[in-house]
Amino acid sequence: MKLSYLIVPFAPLVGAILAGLWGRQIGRKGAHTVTILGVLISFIASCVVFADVLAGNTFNGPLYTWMVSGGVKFEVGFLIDTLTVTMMLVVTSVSLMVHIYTIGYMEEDPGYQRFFSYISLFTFSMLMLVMSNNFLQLFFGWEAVGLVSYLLIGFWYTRPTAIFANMKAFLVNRVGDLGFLLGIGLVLAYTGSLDYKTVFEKAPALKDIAVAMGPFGTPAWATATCILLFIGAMGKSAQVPLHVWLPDSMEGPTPISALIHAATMVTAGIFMVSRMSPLFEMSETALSFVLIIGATTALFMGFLGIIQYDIKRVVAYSTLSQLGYMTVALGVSAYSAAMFHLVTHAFFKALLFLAAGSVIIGMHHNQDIRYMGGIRKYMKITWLTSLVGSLALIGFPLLSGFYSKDTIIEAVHQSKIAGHGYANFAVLCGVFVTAFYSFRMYFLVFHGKERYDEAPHDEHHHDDHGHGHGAKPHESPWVVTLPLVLLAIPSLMLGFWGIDKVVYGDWFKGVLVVDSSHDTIGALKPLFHGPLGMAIHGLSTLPLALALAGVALAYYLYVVNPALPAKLRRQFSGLVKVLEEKYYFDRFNEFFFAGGARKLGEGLFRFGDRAVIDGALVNGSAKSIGAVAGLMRHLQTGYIYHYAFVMVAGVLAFMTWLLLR
Amino acid sequence: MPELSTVVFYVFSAIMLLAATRVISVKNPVHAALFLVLAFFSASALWMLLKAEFLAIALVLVYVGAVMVLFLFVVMMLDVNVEELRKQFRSYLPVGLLVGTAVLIEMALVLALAFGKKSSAAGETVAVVVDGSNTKALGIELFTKYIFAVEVAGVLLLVAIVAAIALTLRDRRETRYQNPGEQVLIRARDRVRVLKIASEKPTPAETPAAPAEPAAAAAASAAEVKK
Amino acid sequence: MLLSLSIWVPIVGGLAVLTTGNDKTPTMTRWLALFAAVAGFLVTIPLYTGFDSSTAALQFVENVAWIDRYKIRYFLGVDGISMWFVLLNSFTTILVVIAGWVVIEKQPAQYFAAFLIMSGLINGSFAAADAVLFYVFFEAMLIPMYLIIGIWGGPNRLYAAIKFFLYTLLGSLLMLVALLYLYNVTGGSFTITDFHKVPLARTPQLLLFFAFFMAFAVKVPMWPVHTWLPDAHVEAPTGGSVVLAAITLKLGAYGFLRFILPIVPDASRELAPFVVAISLIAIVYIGFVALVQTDMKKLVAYSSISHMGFVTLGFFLFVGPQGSALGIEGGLMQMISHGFVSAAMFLCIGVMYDRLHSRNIADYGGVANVMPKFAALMMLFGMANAGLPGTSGFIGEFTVTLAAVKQGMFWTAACAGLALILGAAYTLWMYKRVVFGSIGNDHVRNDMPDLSRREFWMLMLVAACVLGMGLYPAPFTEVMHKSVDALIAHVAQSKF
Amino acid sequence: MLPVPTLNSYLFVAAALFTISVIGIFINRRNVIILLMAIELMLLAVNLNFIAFSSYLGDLSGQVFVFFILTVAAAESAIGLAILVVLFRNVRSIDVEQIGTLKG
Repeated sequence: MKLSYLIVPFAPLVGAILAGLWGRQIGRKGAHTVTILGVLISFIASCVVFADVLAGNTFNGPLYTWMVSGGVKFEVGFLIDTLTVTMMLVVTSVSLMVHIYTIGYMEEDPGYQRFFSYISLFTFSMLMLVMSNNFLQLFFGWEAVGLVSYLLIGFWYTRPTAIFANMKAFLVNRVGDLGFLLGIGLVLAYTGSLDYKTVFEKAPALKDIAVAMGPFGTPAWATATCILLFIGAMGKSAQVPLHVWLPDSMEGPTPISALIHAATMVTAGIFMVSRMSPLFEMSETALSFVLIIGATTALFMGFLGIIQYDIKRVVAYSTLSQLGYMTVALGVSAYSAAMFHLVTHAFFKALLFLAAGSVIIGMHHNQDIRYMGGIRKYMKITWLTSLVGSLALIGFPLLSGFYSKDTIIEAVHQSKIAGHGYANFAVLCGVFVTAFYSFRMYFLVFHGKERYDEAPHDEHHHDDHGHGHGAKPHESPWVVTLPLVLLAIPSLMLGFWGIDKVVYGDWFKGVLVVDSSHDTIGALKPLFHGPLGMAIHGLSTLPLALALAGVALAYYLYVVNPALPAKLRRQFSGLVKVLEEKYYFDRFNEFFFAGGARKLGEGLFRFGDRAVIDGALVNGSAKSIGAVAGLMRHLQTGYIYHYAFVMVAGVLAFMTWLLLR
Repeated sequence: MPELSTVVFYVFSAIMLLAATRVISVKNPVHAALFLVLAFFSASALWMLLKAEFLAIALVLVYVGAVMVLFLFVVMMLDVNVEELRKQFRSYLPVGLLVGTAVLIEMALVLALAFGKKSSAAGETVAVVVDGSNTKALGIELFTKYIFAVEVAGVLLLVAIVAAIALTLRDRRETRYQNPGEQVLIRARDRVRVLKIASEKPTPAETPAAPAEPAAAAAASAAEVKK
Repeated sequence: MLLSLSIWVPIVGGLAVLTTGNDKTPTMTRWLALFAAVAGFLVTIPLYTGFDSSTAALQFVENVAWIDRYKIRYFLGVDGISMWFVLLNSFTTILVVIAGWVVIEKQPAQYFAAFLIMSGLINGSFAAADAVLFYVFFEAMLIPMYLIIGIWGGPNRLYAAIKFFLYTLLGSLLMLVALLYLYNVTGGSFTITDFHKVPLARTPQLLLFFAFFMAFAVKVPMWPVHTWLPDAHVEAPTGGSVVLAAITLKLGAYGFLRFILPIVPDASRELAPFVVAISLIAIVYIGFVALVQTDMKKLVAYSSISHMGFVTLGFFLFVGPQGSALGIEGGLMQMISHGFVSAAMFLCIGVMYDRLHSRNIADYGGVANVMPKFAALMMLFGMANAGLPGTSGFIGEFTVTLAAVKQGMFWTAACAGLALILGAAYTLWMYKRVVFGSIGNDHVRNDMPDLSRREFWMLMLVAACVLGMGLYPAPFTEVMHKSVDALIAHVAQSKF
Repeated sequence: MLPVPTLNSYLFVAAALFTISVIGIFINRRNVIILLMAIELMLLAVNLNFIAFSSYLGDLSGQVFVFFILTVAAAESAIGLAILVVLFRNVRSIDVEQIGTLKG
């Protein structure tokens, strides 16, 4: 155990505690200083650990024994290897950027200290999650990030939409967590341990044991476990049908949308599946399941991005879609590609979110892209960095997104497991859709006519309607733009620099296990001729063509002929309605699950508790005793001669019996 | 010539039954109580015949001497309108007689037919329970075998005494009395309160307010003294 | 000696408070009560520090004749199963005294005395190793609780008090019959460990099982004999709710481990599916019912029932003759944790009730705006109630669910796991309606100052326990192992 | 010639006494004092039976019972009379018909 391992998670925790408990005493400046310092220390320590791991020093050991029960040792401990250290770097660096950015973004908010405390606490939780060497701590981090996400989505707790969204996020995540918990239960039941190492060692011998699961028959242990674990990942990484919370989570302040709901927390599911690759490799059924869910998310969530007007929601749907890509990569066993996309995505999506936040500041907290346009003149840095982010997102050659995303698409192409055809179609379509909605937003925001002075109450999209006096946009302060620039750098270069090392190199060797029967990355390896070669090759492939087509379409619709989209919208109003209702997932959930639970609860309470148990059984027995007593009371007249008469009658009866005996 | 004891039995039985009849039939409750005393006396004589001397004497001393006198006291103390209570006396009589006759006949039948046959041998003579004093034997029995029951009976009597007193004790609210305990405990500040009353000011605006306060304070202190 | 102290110090303290207490000068009374409560807690601490966790036998034993004629003994002793509850109870008493500090204006001396005496009696029932002694303490405890609900309760207190009393009495009378039967079977002994050893045929075991089960299931309370709890909680004063939820419910669950499992192991094994089924009903059914409550106290009361479902579930996870140590320890941990969490929840509701005199969720809204400190603490407790890892509420639910999967009862675990969702749903929904949002009405705006120092430290004390236990539960389970293992080994043997 | 009294004779006397008191209860149904007296007479009849049996069967327990019955009867009449006094104080009557307050 090295001290630096401890410093990484606990420095942000200290910052969070200081800012949270003594926020009033240390003031705004104090709060951001301690938390940024904490994360900075953590970042530096992560770099140190990174260098250490590069030198070949990995670590796997307990910190302390949390509990021992029934012969099972529950421990809290760290596993430091290349996968962990990658995540540590991503988390701490993005978190550091977001911390700095927040100084500018939350400047006027009364809950300043609280906010810093939360995001530092989040950093701690996320680090505990990724550094864990066992399922217990993984679950601990898993729920802790969920808690902070809950707190942060509801940060503006007076907004009804925010507190609805945070509850929804927590509950939907809990549904996933139930699966996750049961998965952990199956792991424990058969391996008798929660330690990754032990579990992975014992797993091959156990994988085909049938697990009795009632209506679900008797699946193999590996399949059941992996699917259950993946259900947890579906909740956290917002995969269909547990994705519904992510768009609503945009009610939170933008910095956390960048940090939690784009870069780090939502990728916890991807990380977890990668971490469990030795298990997932044992079950093709589970992998197919992963693949199909991922492909569905990648494509269909992308469609939703097309019709959104809220700048943050567009980015949110693009996040959903990209998470789908990562999941697809997991499904085809391209774990390293998934992790690589996770990393690049973390940077460029954080960049996009922070840029969106910068736009929102510049537009005086207006988030509707219909009332933006042409602001590249006013916000140069934001504009350029956004462009970088968008290009990275659509997979423009040489940018980071290109390398990670193209590898995924190629890997899907190579895959042979069930559902690969559908996935292949979905990811290719997704490229076009991604390019279209990304640049739709880009053009609407930064190009075209300046619409920032239009009346915000205008519901329909009419360019020449209403002329309110919106203030001119302005560039954000340096604390906001600095992180943008710092994030733009990896968005530009990380792919080029990392593709051969991370995906095709030995970086994850021994950490991510791939079964040779479906080793898609291995199949791609001979085709890979260095990053530059890949970029040149990329110029002639279908994905780039699709991406460029998407950009071109967006350009035509939103710059050249801006009246057309409204017309199209009317023409395809049925389709648009389905998209606007997000495929009716929310309606269904609200009606069936939320409403159903309330109805059921009401029914059980009124009928079960009130009527049957309390009414019939408890008060019923009391009442029947009362009724019997009421009857009996008529015998108790209080007149002695009545009693005497009864007594005499009794005596007479008794004596008669004696005589006749 | 019959034995003396036989005669005594018949005489006292007759007296007892007659007295009992009078108890339930006389108008005046005082007379009823006195007849009750007579009935108890005769019963005690019968008990003597049965060689239960201790109980016979106890019946006279304790029961007649104390309980019956209590009856008399109560009857004489209460100003009962007897006429009112005896209004429907005659109308109740047939039912009573009917029931009584039925009981008597049945009892007689039981005694004559069912009971008499079986215990003919045992019922002929008074068996000698103990040699010597009946009182001594009863005492030994009571204070050894039945000691627990005797104690319970004692407690019962105690409870009866307490209950009777508690029931009849009258808390007369109109009588004045002192509670020395409270008198000792009282302190000066509970009784007397020194109020600071602002001296009258010449300004007319404040005059209505000024007297209001002392008046209230005085009322308060008066209430306290009363308590 | 220690156990006697832990029983009699609070009782004597309570009597002292009762006799010296004067309603006109409550300050003295309060300090005296606090002193007695703290002293009562201090004498229990050596129970933990001096505990020998390497043996399953009873420790700190005191065994003298009490009523010799019937071989009833004053026999005290704790093992790893009961030890924590003595401490928990004494600790809770301190909380209760602090919670009622200035709030109780009506006859404070009698109020504090009732709690102190009850604390001693509860300690007695956890420590008793003689069945009659247990029974006496177990029943005597009802009296102060009855008075607390009946005197200091809400408007409908008499109904609630009588319901509470009759419900619990109904169950425990059957237990008395069972104890007398066992007295005869053992050939004249009331010692509980003798009961454990006596062989019993199937029919008597089943009958005994139901007799004990009635007594303890009502106390736990298990579905469907739970309806006294919401009513009692709603009407009880804050302190009453705290003790009721934190401690007295535990007595029922404790009875399962001390009486039912070891005395009638074969019946327990045979009827385990039945207990598991009604535990699951409690968890799920009550979870749904809690969701729709409009009264905060009722909501938390129902959530208590749901949480206690995990306890009974954990106890009865049998596969063949073998019980689950994980499940039993999980159940015990759930009991301890629930002691903290439910106490905290009721204290929180009490804090709000003291300000607005309403328990209706609809009367609140946006409390976070005026009481930020309170909102933060209540968030912590709410999360603990929803079983968030890192808080104590997580351990029990986690281990019991794992134990169920481990025992091959996958669907049992899945149903129990629904509590993960339901618990979060009702807690957070209440939290959302009460604490979040914009200020609901003028009463909230004007009449709700943030926590006073007393309230703040009181809640911080519990918060420390909730977090401490959640982050490092090992010391809690350490002392249980031997006793739980011995229990499981004992239950695995047939008594026929 | 008078027959020598046997156990049966005593039982007959007691039965007659008991019958008289039963009749007394019926015909004096409104006067509490006489009711109490009738009850005393009933008890006396019972006692007579006890003592007769005790003597003729040679068992002292009967007399012990009588002793206790006397005790109980004394207590009963003391409390009964006390209640009577309180009653009279409150309603100025000892009429049973008037005592109906406890009837719900």
